Amino acid sequence: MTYATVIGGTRHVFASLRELLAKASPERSGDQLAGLAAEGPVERLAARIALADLPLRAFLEQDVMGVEGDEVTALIFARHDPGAFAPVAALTVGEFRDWLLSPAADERALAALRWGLTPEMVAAVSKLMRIQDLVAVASKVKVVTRFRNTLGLPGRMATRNQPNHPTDDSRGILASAVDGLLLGTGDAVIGVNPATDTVEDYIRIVSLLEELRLTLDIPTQHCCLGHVGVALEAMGQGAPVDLVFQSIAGTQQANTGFGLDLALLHEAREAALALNRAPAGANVMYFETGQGAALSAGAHHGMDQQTLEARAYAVAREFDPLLVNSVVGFIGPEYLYNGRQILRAGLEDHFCGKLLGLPMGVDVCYTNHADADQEDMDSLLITLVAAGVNFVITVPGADDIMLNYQSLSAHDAVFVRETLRRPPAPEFEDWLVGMGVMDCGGRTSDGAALVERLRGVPMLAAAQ
Amino acid sequence: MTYATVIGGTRHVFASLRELLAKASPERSGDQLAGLAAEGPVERLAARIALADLPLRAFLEQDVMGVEGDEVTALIFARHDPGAFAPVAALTVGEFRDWLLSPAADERALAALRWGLTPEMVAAVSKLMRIQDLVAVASKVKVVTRFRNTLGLPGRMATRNQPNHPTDDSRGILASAVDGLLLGTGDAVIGVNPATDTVEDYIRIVSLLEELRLTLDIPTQHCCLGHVGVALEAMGQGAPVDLVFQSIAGTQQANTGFGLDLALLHEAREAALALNRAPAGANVMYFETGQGAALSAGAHHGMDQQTLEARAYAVAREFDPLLVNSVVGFIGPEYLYNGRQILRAGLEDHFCGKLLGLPMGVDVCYTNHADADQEDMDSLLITLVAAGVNFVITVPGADDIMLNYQSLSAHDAVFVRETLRRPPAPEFEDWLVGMGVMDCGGRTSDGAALVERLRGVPMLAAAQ
Amino acid sequence: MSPRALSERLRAMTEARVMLGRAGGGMPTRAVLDFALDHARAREAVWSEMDLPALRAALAGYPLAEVVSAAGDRETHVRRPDLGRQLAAGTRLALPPSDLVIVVADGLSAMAVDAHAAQVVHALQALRETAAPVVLARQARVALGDQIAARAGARAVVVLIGERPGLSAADSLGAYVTWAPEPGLPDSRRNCLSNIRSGGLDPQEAAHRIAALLAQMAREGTSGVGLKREPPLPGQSARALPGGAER
Amino acid sequence: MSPRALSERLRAMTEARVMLGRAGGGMPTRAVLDFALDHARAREAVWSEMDLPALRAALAGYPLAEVVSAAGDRETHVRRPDLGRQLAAGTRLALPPSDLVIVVADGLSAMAVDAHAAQVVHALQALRETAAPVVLARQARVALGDQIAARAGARAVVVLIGERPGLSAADSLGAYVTWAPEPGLPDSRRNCLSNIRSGGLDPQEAAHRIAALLAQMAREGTSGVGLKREPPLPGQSARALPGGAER
Ligand code: B12
Ligand code: B12
Repeated sequence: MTYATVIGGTRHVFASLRELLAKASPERSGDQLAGLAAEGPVERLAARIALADLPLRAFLEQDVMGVEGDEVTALIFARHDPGAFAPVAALTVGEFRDWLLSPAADERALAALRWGLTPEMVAAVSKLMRIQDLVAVASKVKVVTRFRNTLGLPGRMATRNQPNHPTDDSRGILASAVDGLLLGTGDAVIGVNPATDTVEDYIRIVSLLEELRLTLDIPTQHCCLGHVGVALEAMGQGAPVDLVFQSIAGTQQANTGFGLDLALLHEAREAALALNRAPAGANVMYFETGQGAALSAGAHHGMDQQTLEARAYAVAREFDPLLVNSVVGFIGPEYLYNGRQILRAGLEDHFCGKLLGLPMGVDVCYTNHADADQEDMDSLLITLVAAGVNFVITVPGADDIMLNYQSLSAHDAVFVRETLRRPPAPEFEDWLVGMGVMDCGGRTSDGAALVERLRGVPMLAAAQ
Repeated sequence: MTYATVIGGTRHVFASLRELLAKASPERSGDQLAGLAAEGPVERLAARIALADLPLRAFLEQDVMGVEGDEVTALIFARHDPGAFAPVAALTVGEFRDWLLSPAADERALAALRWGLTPEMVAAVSKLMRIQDLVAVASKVKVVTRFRNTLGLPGRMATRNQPNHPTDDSRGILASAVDGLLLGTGDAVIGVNPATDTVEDYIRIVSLLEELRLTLDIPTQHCCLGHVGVALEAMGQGAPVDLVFQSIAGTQQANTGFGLDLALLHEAREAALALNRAPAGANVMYFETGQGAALSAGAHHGMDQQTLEARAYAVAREFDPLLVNSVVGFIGPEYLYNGRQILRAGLEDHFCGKLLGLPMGVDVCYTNHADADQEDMDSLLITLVAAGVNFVITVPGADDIMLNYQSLSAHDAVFVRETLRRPPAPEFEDWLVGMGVMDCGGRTSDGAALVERLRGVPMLAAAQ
Repeated sequence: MSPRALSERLRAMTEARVMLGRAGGGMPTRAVLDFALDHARAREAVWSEMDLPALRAALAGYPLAEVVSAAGDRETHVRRPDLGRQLAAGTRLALPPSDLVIVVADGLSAMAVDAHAAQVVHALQALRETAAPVVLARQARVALGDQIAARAGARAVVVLIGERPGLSAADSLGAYVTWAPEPGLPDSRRNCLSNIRSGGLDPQEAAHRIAALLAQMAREGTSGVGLKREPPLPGQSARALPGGAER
Repeated sequence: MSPRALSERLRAMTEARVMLGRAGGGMPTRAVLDFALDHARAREAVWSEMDLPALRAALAGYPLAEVVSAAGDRETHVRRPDLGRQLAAGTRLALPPSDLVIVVADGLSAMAVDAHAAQVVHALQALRETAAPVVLARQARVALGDQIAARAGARAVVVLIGERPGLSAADSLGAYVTWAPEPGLPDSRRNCLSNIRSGGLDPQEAAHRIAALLAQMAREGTSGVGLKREPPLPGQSARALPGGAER
């Protein structure tokens, strides 16, 4: 089936839904790299006009990707709930945008719609939305998850404390984690990306974080972001694993490249639940995604990177995660060229994830080969907070000395608390107040009680 | 006196304070056009490092512009209050930034500091600030002004309803004004830029707006943005003038180009106050400014456009205005090249104006020859709201059909009310609720009562 | 008045984008797409180049020359108005002696020039006894006319230039008229007629007003803010600066 | 523990930017300026070009060739990794026959190559009986090594490439080792040693590990995820994919 729009006498034809989605995407280096992008503003607009007139149900009648036997596609179709879809079943994509912005689409209606939507529908409508629309609609969606604290409550924002170290040195990790705690970050998770990849290191890292948590009595969870396979082995050996992490992508082939399939993720989730470390019904998975991951692995099957990203969310929601975040600016300028592209993509990812029912966070970040800087991150952070982002990532001084990129600093989280007035998770907030890190007015303080408690951390005490 | 920094073995020298300020400015097409910009990121950084170490009082010891007899410079020095300056007198520019971000710089301290600061100090410190800092500090400043309603109260945002028409047609102006009212805009002012320049047209326009205000009983003020000289003549003829408008710039020569001097502005203010149209102590002036105005008139005297902009604020605050706004993206890409430059400049302007004690608004806008679009305006609007902007400008559908540029639409104001939760001025809010334009929850409604009341407007009724 | 009747009424009263409706707090999809299309067109207008063969053909009846400013290309032109006011180095210009030179300049919208310039030139020439030479100028700003006229030794210059394109009208032509032009003149020494386009000032009418302005300038020996305000031209005050509308 | 003592202790424990202090809710001016300077440097590293004369001189003792990728220039290289993996059209490459080719590639930091590549090459050649040819490759990605090695008919390729620069270390070199290289290989067929720099993996030590990897590859006849995990090299697991750390 083809799609067409006539603009100023020129007929623009799109050979497939896949092509239509790609050409309706905002200018983006990754889609250009893949040879999928619109030729210019007019062709892009033609695609958007055609897309606006497309019935939403077209995405149920056709498999957009069109790859036989892809398990992600199969999952999407299997999980689609026609009853939930009913309220919007008669709409075109353009009308769906209008509906999303209308008061009819309130918190309750959007929650009820989740399993009626496919990732392709959500990606499609996002392409018709301005930054403002992405903010307005996402801010109406509430996704609350729980482990040792409650994440995603309206008017709050959590942070991942990311104490990475180039050689996974225990003392180095500890120092960065404490730096973040003193500035009040870590309610989403204290999570380390390991540089090394052994089970021993994995166990050492989670044990270290567990000890820190217990010593300081922090109402939060921790995570070593090793491969799910390593996590399984570690759990088998009795390691104190709070959350199982995995990077995921939107096609089976890309996931194979990551060394995983859905069955493996199910297995890991069962194993984590069986540890009984969290209250019943808690969420135990943590996923990361990012536009460009599938293309980077040559597994994009001619789809634009944003639609693929939304498909990754369909994978994520199958596992009831505590946390999901896009690492938006991490991979590099070949996928998102500059601050402007990163900003837009970050808000799209957040919007798509939220509509699909995920507890979305964003790694507000960029690399040194991208045309971006702290100013762009400030804008992205402020707009994401307006959109109601569940959490962001912070590293000491915004500089990740292991992964060679810049994320937010814990200082940025202070700005969010004090200027934008978004406190952290309530349990963690109480703890921060108790530790003197925050005063009752939400203002950051010297953390006197925490400094005192840190005596109890052997690696720090040892030094005296 | 010269200033220098050594970076990586290279010594960067700046011949004057003027040069230091220019080279410390963020990359900006206007400063490049003027031949004042830093050569690249490293020279820019060298200038910032030198600037950070500069004592604030250097700006009292030297006349940065160095033009003999400039009345704006004379005003700046005459109005400087050493007592107000005392709390920061010992600081360098870098330390001043730290102090501004600290809790010591609270609403009260910042209000007390106003007349202790010169525009050059404020411009200087802004060059060391990130977007986030500009937001954090500006949001701590409260500047409340009054005419028929109360503007600038914390947590609120007002709008100028700008119903321009290419031939100043009364019906055209009215239609656009009503469109804006139905979407809830106009508490800052209902203000028309006239295309024509006669006293007769001026009087016709203000009379038209006055009639609209009285018929609908709107708790707001109106304005025809003609030249101050025309306003004086019109007032002389008994025209119902609420606010006297004028475009102003930061050097005497540029103001001469605008056909004005300080004496003329004083005269106009006295005349407006004498009309006794507002409660005692009300603010009766409205000023517009914009980076590039002085350079465009060849009257920049080798200063960077942002410092000149701050100097225009020193002119403005002399007259206790109700409203001041930068028209940030209006003039064109030769001064602010793209969305990124416009965003940064808009936040700088707001920050500088607020610190100097002005009721700052921003015309969130761009032209079609600039590399910018609605997405950039969304980001600027959201960050400005976070910064606590007093008001923004709206035109029907974001398209000013007279001035050939895009400002915000009244829809954007609805977004600000509903998603960012910033209601308008309280008196106007009550009126909107009474007119059915807004419900008690702040949600926009059909304005049934207003539609009914519009029967009373002759030009509309005539049509039936 | 029903809301619908009101809506129609307001729409009939202006070309502004009134009564677009709304999708909750946002603009309806249709309005967003229309806006985006108009924006794409307006941007195209900025970056478009004059249709020289067509203009040459249309203006073949008059002494004709062509120049380019020192800006050279579009990107430079947009960023460097200073260069757009100077002739490219080495420009040679051979024009027959004349009291008036008409400059047709792309400015910020070559589209506007393509659409209306020839019509204004014809109408203006028709009001004259001898044909004035016409110069097609690319990457040109208003003040380039001063340089051209000075080289040609003309007593007056009319610059017909593409105004920056608006979202709703990308083909609006401006006319800037200067008496005794010479390089370095401030804009306060000129007079301006703007919005020459369909739906704006009619090209014929514009030509008449330009001719009237030229006649007045010849009488008073100056132009711009110095020009007497009496008698105001119908619908257009001759008093331009200062005291004009703002922006 | 006093806050000050804690601060010093934490700073001594890592090179990360811990305990910067704060200005209210923001970073102190000093930290902001330091960060900006490091960012400017890291960006320079990306856009820097290899110091060819110096590298030629340093590597003069080995058979030496130079190539450029199809990316041609830096801007293209950054945006088009696909082109950075292909040799420029018409590339001629004459190398003496050898089991191994060493490719010194700028990648995303020519600075890293200038700083450490020659040292690694010398150390690696010292561990061999015959000198392996060295190819200096500009605008190059890791996979360009496959094409080079295939042309040279080599059994293995070591690509020493500038890693994307971090804020704190812009001179970090990566070594990617591939057995039986041929165009089109996935990354899972390689092994990687990263962070070769002062403060990271020592160049001498890196050369030893590369040599050990090559020996193991020769024994097993493969590389990448297929390589046996036993015995893990000290401090660096040979098991790379899947099951590695994330990102
Ligand atoms: C941009 C603009 C400006 C800019 C010009 C600087 C710049 N960087 O471009 C700024 C904001 C500084 C400006 C100021 C004024 N402008 Co003006 N401006 C415009 C606008 C929106 C576009 C002009 C354009 O596209 N020019 C074409 C480009 C390619 O040529 P250019 O060489 O780059 O531009 C030059 C001229 O535009 C000239 N210019 C700009 N405005 C005016 C006004 C007059 C009377 C004259 C003689 C020249 C002039 O200045 C530019 C730099 O030399 C027009 C609206 C329109 N539809 O045209 C109004 C317009 C031309 N301006 C107008 C007015 C009244 C003014 C002011 C007198 C306002 C005031 N009271 O202070 C001042 C003074 C102008 C001066 N330079 O001396 C009126 C003219 C009415 C008339 N028929 O006389 C217009 C039509 C707007 C309106 N109200 O409808 N303006
Ligand atoms: C960018 C990056 C990636 C990107 C690569 C895509 C891209 N567009 O560049 C992404 C996010 C996809 C990625 C994925 C992985 N990466 Co990686 N990655 C990096 C990083 C940060 C920079 C690499 C670089 O600058 N290359 C130089 C440029 C110029 O060359 P290039 O040709 O453009 O890049 C190619 C290689 O970098 C290669 N690559 C990237 N990662 C890895 C990992 C291995 C083991 C191999 C063989 C190749 C490889 O993929 C790129 C495209 O072909 C390094 C950290 C560092 N300090 O180097 C880690 C790093 C190289 N990655 C690492 C790992 C473990 C992985 C994964 C195996 C994680 C996982 N479990 O899924 C995957 C799989 C990689 C694959 N392609 O098959 C480890 C390697 C540890 C080791 N010594 O074996 C490093 C050192 C990070 C760390 N944890 O410290 N990675």
